[in-house]
Amino acid sequence: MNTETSRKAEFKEDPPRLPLNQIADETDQLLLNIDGYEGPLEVLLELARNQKVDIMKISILQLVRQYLVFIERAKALNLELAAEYLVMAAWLAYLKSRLLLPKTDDGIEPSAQEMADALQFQLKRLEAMQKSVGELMKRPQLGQDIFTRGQPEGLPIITKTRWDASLYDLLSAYGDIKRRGDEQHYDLPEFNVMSTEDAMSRLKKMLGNLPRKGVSSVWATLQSFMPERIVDRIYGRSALASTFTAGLELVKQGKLEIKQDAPFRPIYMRGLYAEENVE
Amino acid sequence: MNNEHKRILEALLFASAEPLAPKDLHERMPEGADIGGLLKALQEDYKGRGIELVDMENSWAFRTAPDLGDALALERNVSRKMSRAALETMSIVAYHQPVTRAEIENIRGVATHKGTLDALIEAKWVKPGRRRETPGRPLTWVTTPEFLDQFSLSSIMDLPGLDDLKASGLLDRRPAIDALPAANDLFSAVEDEENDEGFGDEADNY
Amino acid sequence: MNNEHKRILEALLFASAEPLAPKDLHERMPEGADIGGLLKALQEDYKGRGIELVDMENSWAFRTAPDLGDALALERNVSRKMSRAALETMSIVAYHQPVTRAEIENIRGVATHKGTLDALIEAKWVKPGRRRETPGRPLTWVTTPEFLDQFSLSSIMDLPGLDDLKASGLLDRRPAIDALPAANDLFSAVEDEENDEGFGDEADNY
Repeated sequence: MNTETSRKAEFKEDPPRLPLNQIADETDQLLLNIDGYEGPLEVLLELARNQKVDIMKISILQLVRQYLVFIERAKALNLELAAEYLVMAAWLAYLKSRLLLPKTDDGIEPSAQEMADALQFQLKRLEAMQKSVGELMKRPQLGQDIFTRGQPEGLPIITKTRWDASLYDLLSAYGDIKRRGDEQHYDLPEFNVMSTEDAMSRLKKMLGNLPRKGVSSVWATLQSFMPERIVDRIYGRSALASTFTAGLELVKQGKLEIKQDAPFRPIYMRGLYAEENVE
Repeated sequence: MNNEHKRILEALLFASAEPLAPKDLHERMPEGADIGGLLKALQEDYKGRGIELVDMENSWAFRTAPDLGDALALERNVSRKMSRAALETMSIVAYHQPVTRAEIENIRGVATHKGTLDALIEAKWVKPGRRRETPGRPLTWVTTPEFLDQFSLSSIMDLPGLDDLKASGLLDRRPAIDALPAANDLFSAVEDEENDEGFGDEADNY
Repeated sequence: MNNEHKRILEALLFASAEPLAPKDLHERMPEGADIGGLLKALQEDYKGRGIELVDMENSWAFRTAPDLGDALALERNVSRKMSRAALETMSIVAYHQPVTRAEIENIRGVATHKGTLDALIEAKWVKPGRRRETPGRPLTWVTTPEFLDQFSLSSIMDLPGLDDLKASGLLDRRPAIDALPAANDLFSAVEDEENDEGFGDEADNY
């Protein structure tokens, strides 16, 4: 680590001690605000800051002592600290003992110096990140100093639908209708009736054959348009109804006139012809 | 012209959530700013650009230039499946055209949801044909060139099996008995499908 | 320089509610438009005006000029009250990205409270990056374009003090001491850092 040489030099001497009452004050202050700290590392950082020197120049040994005092004080006050504070205390106590012992190098464990360096680096790194938060918050911020457009129109998307349907789909759909029709097939009773369509064509044909008088034909009774010699009563009634209905439709089309002198009197009809067809 | 004032006005109009009336601007701009002059200058600055400063009943706002509307839109092709009901309805129109809605329902044997025909119209596969000259003058539906395109047909007569289907009587679209609910088309008798001209023309031949 | 293309680009950036990434611009700009050149030209056009065209790692948007902040009588967003823990975590993600949760915990020396990352994700300031190809394949976290937008940074390379931090070796993500609660999973995360693109790569030289 780049600060290693300076570190080594520092641990050779016993660091200058802070007055005890100052340590006690700081400790109580820390404990008072313990909820404001994010764990033991931050408490250590706060203690380090209190040494009022660059973290790279602080005395680790003194820092460890201060932390252990802090833990003792918490115990004395019956304050419950989270487990991580105690884990840190144990580790620091170990570090302290290693730092005070003559240097041994078994090649397996990290040296006391390396551990102290690591702690120092950790504190420095955390401090750097806390400073960076401050730097970031100092920048112009969106919604505070910098603004986006207030009324963005938005970017339109026009969706073009491409239908996924083949001729096969179309034919099979038609086949389905057919099959469904077959399944649901039932025999309707056959009625011998004159449909309105039939009545219409009969009526039109017959009107065309009526003698003409100017733009109209002569009057003829509804009855006279009925087929002759009807035996089937249903057919007869349907023929009457259908012929009358067809007549009304032709009236609507302006091709026929209907009159009845009084209720239940005979109904008369006559054809009307368009101007150009008059001979 | 105070350039700093112009910058502030520009930023204000840009960031405001609503168009700003001169009264609002007076409240928000530094004391003594020549708001009328600044607005004119800004409007001039943006002339011919992609953004314009517009005056909407004396409230001011930036808007994208109206002539760019189309250029800003993104076209996206989406592939969608036609519903079964729509395909059935489509096939009926194809084989039976011109065909009324009542006839379609009669052939399908189920009431046709309004949206079904709408979907086909929207897809531009069917369009309204003439009104049938029968009571109620119902609208008929016919296929479009887009329909032929979609199914790669060069003519409606190319629909496979049309002759066979005709021979089998399946294409008889008259209801079996006029008592069916959808059979309000009493006069739907047309002998000549190809040029469904109604009664009028035939009558003239008599 | 095609002026019509520039107008369209200007209007696109202006109309969009969000910064536009190159993909969005390519989708919407006419074929063959020199988007890079047009963006530069537009940025130049707006230099010194009340509105600026800002580049956030290649996502582009118009924003009011930062120096006008105090002069703009606009409603301030009631700032989302981020906890100190959240801000610290945000900062660590920003400077150490891509960074795993274990590494964040190691840097902070505490386990991460559940809500901390959540708040940052909700604010859209951080998002998951790639998994690290180390045992356990831990997820990494990175900052978003919204983070850059929030703090008016054009890239994470613009983070304040980044160069100094790099030079002093403080962007080493590796655990320094192993006395911390989160230290159990620390050592699994650091074996293979070679493929990382973060700032901390120099750390491998130690």
